Amino acid sequence: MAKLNMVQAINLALHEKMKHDDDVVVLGEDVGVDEGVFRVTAGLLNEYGEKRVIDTPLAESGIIGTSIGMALGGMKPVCEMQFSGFSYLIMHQLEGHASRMRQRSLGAWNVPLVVRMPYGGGIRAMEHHSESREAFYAHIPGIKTVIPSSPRNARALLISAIEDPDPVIFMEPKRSYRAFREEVPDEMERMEIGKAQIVRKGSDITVISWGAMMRPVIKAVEESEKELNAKIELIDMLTVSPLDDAAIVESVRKTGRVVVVQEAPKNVSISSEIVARINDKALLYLEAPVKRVTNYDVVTPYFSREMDFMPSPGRIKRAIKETIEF
Amino acid sequence: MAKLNMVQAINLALHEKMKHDDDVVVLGEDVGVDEGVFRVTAGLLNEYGEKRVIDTPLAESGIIGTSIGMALGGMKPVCEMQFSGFSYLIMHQLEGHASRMRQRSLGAWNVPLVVRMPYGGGIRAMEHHSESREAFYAHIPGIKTVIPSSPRNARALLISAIEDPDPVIFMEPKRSYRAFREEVPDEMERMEIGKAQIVRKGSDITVISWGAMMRPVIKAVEESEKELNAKIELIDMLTVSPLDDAAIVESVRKTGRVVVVQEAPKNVSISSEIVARINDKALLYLEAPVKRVTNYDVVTPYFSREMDFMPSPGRIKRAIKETIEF
Amino acid sequence: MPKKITNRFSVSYLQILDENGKVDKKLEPKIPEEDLISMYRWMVLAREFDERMLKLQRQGRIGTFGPSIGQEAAHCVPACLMNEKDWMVGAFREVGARLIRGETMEQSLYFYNGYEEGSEKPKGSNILPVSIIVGAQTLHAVGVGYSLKYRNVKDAAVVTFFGDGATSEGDFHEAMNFAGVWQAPVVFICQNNQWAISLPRHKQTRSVTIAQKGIAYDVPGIQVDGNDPLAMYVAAKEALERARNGGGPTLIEAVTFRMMMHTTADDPTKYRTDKEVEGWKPKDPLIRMKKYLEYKDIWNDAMEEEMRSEVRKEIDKAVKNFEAKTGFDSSILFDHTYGDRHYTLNEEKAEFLAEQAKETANG
Amino acid sequence: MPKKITNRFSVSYLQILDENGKVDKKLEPKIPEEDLISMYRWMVLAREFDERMLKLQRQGRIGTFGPSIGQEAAHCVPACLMNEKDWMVGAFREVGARLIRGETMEQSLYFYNGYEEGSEKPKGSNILPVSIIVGAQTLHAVGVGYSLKYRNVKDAAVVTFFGDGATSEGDFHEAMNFAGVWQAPVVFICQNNQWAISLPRHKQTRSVTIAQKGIAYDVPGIQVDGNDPLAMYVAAKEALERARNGGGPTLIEAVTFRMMMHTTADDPTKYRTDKEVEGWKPKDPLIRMKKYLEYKDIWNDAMEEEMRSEVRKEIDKAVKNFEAKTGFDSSILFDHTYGDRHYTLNEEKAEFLAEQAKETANG
Ligand SMILES: Cc1ncc(C[n+]2csc(CCOP(=O)(O)OP(=O)(O)O)c2C)c(N)n1
Ligand SMILES: Cc1ncc(C[n+]2csc(CCOP(=O)(O)OP(=O)(O)O)c2C)c(N)n1
Ligand SMILES: [Mg+2]
Ligand SMILES: [Mg+2]
Repeated sequence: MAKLNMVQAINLALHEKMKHDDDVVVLGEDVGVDEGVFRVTAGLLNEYGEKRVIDTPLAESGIIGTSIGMALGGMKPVCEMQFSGFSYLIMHQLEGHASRMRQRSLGAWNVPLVVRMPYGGGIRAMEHHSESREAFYAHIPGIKTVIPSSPRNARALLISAIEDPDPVIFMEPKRSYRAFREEVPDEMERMEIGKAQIVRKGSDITVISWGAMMRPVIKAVEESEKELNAKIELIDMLTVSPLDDAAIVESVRKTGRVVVVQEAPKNVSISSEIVARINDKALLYLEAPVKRVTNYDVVTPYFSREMDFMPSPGRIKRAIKETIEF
Repeated sequence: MAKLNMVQAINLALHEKMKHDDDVVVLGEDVGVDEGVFRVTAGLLNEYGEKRVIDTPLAESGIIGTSIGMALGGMKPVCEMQFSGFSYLIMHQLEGHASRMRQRSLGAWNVPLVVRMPYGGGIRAMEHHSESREAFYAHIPGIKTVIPSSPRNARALLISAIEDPDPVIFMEPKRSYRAFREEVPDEMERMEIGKAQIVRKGSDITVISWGAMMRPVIKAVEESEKELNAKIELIDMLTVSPLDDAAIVESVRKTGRVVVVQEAPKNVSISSEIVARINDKALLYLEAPVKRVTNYDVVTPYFSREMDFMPSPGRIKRAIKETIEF
Repeated sequence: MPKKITNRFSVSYLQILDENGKVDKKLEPKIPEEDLISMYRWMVLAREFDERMLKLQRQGRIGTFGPSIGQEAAHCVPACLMNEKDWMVGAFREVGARLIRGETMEQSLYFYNGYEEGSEKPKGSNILPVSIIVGAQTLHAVGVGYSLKYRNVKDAAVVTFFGDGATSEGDFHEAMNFAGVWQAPVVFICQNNQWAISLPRHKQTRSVTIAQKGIAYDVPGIQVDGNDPLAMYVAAKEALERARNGGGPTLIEAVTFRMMMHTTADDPTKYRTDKEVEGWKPKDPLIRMKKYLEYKDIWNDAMEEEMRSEVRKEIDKAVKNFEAKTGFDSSILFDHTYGDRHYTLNEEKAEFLAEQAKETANG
Repeated sequence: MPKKITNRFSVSYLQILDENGKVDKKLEPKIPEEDLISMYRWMVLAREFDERMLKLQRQGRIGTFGPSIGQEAAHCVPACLMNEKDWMVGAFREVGARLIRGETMEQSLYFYNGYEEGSEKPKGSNILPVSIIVGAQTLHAVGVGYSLKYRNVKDAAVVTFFGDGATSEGDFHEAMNFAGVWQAPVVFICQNNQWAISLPRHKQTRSVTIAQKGIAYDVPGIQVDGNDPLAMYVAAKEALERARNGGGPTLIEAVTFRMMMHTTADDPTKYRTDKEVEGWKPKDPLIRMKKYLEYKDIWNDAMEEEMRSEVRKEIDKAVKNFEAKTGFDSSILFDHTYGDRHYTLNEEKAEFLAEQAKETANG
């Protein structure tokens, strides 16, 4: 067991899979010599050479399009979008090919690739470096969208993503990259894609979140438990599509009260779908409206204003209190 | 007053705006000599010439990117994506520039453009010609997404869209292009963007839909009224973002029961947001879970299978019955 | 303004068999007789199959379809030169090449009738499904090419087809650039048929040739008479050999013409003249190939007749098989959205089946 | 294989003032003395401002910032040649050009400190905000160019800047192609600074020059010593005149070098050697310009000192103004999401203000 931060943990997963599977290659902008702008791909080029760790030309559609070809050719590309804010350049290849190849060919072809991308705000970065647009990917059938929240689950989920038979969008909360360390087991660990994790058991209210928001959420939950003398159930979605609504529904049936916290703007987002699933499957158990704590439906602000818009522990606590007291 | 089909009505709006405003230009693939693959741009080239009706090279990002430049240069481009299935190629320009220019410059710059695109299935077309992905656009702050359902509202909304100060995605239900005719007033008519229309008043249940689904929905509503002896309120959203939740909430407060019908897959869609807004603003009025009748979360099928997946009048009727009887 | 010229480039044009059937002896390739006849037969099959599909479409027995009539040399000849290890990454206007590489006519018919069964992988052959998003597939070709190199598959290349219109898309640019940098074993074949739906070639791009676009990436480019089977043979062979021998990518501009509508949904009289189309009729690749076979003295009318009737019988049989197949199940789509199944899709499938049952009961 | 060469192309290289300060008399442009001095002053200002921003960044007084040190001739000289009717559509590595075109240093500082106030439009000047999505802005430039032609704005051109890396993006390709087809009055200036973050130029693309990429679109391309202010002057002037006179677009490859890190978040020692950077020091455009002024006998050490101290004072003042401004309001963003307001945004703004109040009350 070593205490790793998320960058190290993701790096570990890449090393582990590359070591044991020659078909795994890493490609993207600055992933080789530079070891990634966040150093997530550190040591890979050195260890596995230029053929397996490819510094590509600056072209996102090129990266995903050739990755699709590699996957069809029997390889397992793990490609990187340098920031999720540049991943909109690959939407046509994702919607049009990666997500469809299996179904359009009734299983004759498949595209097992992983697209890693740091996402989210809070690191005082320039425009386009702080979005949280998982909703785009979640709306595409045939694609899985995974968002880890800690070093340990990031490593385990990435291992599973690389082994997954389908295209997986792997969104890395860059704000959490170096924010904290966690024990990560020595042996290779996997976590099932499409499964949420109950991080904390409780009976008074369910708080649901994922990715970078888990940190402020945990703080808010811990403080709220004390301040409100409440037992809070906390769910970390980990995969936002396909959505583990069973975990949500089971919890809601118990607590009857829900707060969903997300970094993305509210309109047509994962939080919308979570509310809709609760409506579909557990409406009668609700004792209060599901409360959504999200970004606002404005353009992602430049960095000096961004924290004003980001759900804060204070705002989350107020939402918890309001929902418990409803 | 003339009885027009939707193609003619949209064409009329284009003629009207081009006639009165030199800044309005039309560009896209095959919009000129060919008059659009659906003839929506009929007569424009003849009337307004090559400089205002531009057959562009085959490049969607090129079309939207240059349209953004034209808009910044003081023009009002109305550009066309030949099919919405190819509009994913423009996501980075929409998310990254069209939607942001105003806010990033605190109003110093703006991008008044319209992107017209035929969307949706039901016309036995090839792959990528039958998607309904309005959710993508609705999730982008700074962009408005309009979906007319009839000749008259298509014409009036397009006039408003062209006059709008912001980028408007104008999704045309191609299945309804020539499906029926409607009286369209002679004088130029406008409809407010961001406003839903109560198509039919009722008190027992609210049915919400938009675009191509309005036709099967109307059929289902009419038959259900008779069969169930119910008064059904029918809302045509017309704009899916920003969403007119006031119209929804007012209706739900009255009826307590809701069916949402959409052509798109269910996951993270407009229907999710509608359920979430009802949760946010009218949960306590609900007497039954909101019922979503949508496509399934599979890849859009090839055309011989598509109608099996599309919400049918029968399925909508069953949803209405179930929700009334809940 | 005087400046120092530092780099010079050129583009060549290749024609061997002109439209009068005259052969350039210096350039004439040595092709075994049976290969010549086989190439011709495939071109004829492609033509006859296209014509049949047009009929089927008019009768409402299949859906929208984009014929490749007039372009047979441009795609069938390179396909004939491919071997089992090669990959074909096509667009949508080279059914003939698909058949040559192992797809069945039945499959094409399923495809054009809107069934996923038409995009299954033909056994023992590496043909990716039809790719409709213009230009997108060229990137897949480069990725496959990388995988061939990476996995050390010897003597293998990727052939990707696309149109003149496709060269305007960003994906084409990125594919050419990646192929150049990676020296990927990819043969880029542009079927420059002069039109992208209604847009004529000269409005697609200002460059006088498509071939010169290779210069931007240091990818060798050549302009070929795409209706000349011999020129296509020589150019494709050289490009395939270059790719297979580690020499990297090639761009072939096959100058040809779309003799028919863009698709059956299109009305070309809106944007081009009969005269233009008529002008291309004498350049027909089938006529030219037949002339060459006659010139080589290995063909006659009787052989032609026999072959045509054989080909038609094959097509008849395929159409029969196609129409005999019924009972396409829609619910199987739920089984192929993902490689593993998530319970939410299981729930949706159950709902789907229940709804279908009710629909049938009520209908 | 013998084929007929049908098209020939070439690329030229332009250098007038070499790194030793030697002038090619035949090519030397006639530039008024005050213009020369003004150009030099702008380049010095750009350099000094970059250096100050680097300091501010290290002190945490602004955010991430990408210096353009070493590239001043490549972007300042063309900017000096632009007039009020011209548009500048930049990327993110030409602050000097922005200042020349009318942006204030204060604005740049707001921008790099993460305030939208830095992207407002400078009065009377057409500079689009910084564009970070690599390559995307080149398309805007073509659209603006179209609008100039369309609205019959005489004697106006668009200058768009981008890097060597940007030439790999599909958007660059589509922009060049549209510009070619439309003959749009756009000057494409590629600041080829040899690196795209850690990717060296030769891995970005296999073509030996960027200039030759123009051949793909029939857009005249020229490779220029981008550290030579005279060559940049001549090339930019010719291109601007071509654009303004209806002659269409030009691609200028300005060969230069990024002397510093990609941005302050980058560590270039990971991927390139000091030796490479040292090798470019003697080619510095400021040194070269100064040598030229001295050779022209219109410059001396006293003037240099005075100018430097003036420039620094201007920068001091701007930094002071920048730091004096406080009270940036966040809620105004709700007012600029759309040109008109929708009630849902009004509701959100109210919620935002309420939450902010509570946050302050509790904090
Ligand atoms: C990205 C994209 N945009 C638009 C279309 C619609 N479309 C289908 S084929 C076509 C023209 C293609 O022209 P070309 O590449 O020359 O191929 P050809 O049809 O002539 O074989 C267009 C515009 C598409 N399929 N994909
Ligand atoms: C579409 C896109 N992809 C990736 C990035 C991240 N990024 C910012 S600058 C840069 C390198 C740009 O290189 P070049 O075009 O040569 O310009 P330079 O930085 O050298 O001035 C990259 C990869 C981006 N901003 N936009
Ligand atoms: Mg074509
Ligand atoms: Mg560079």
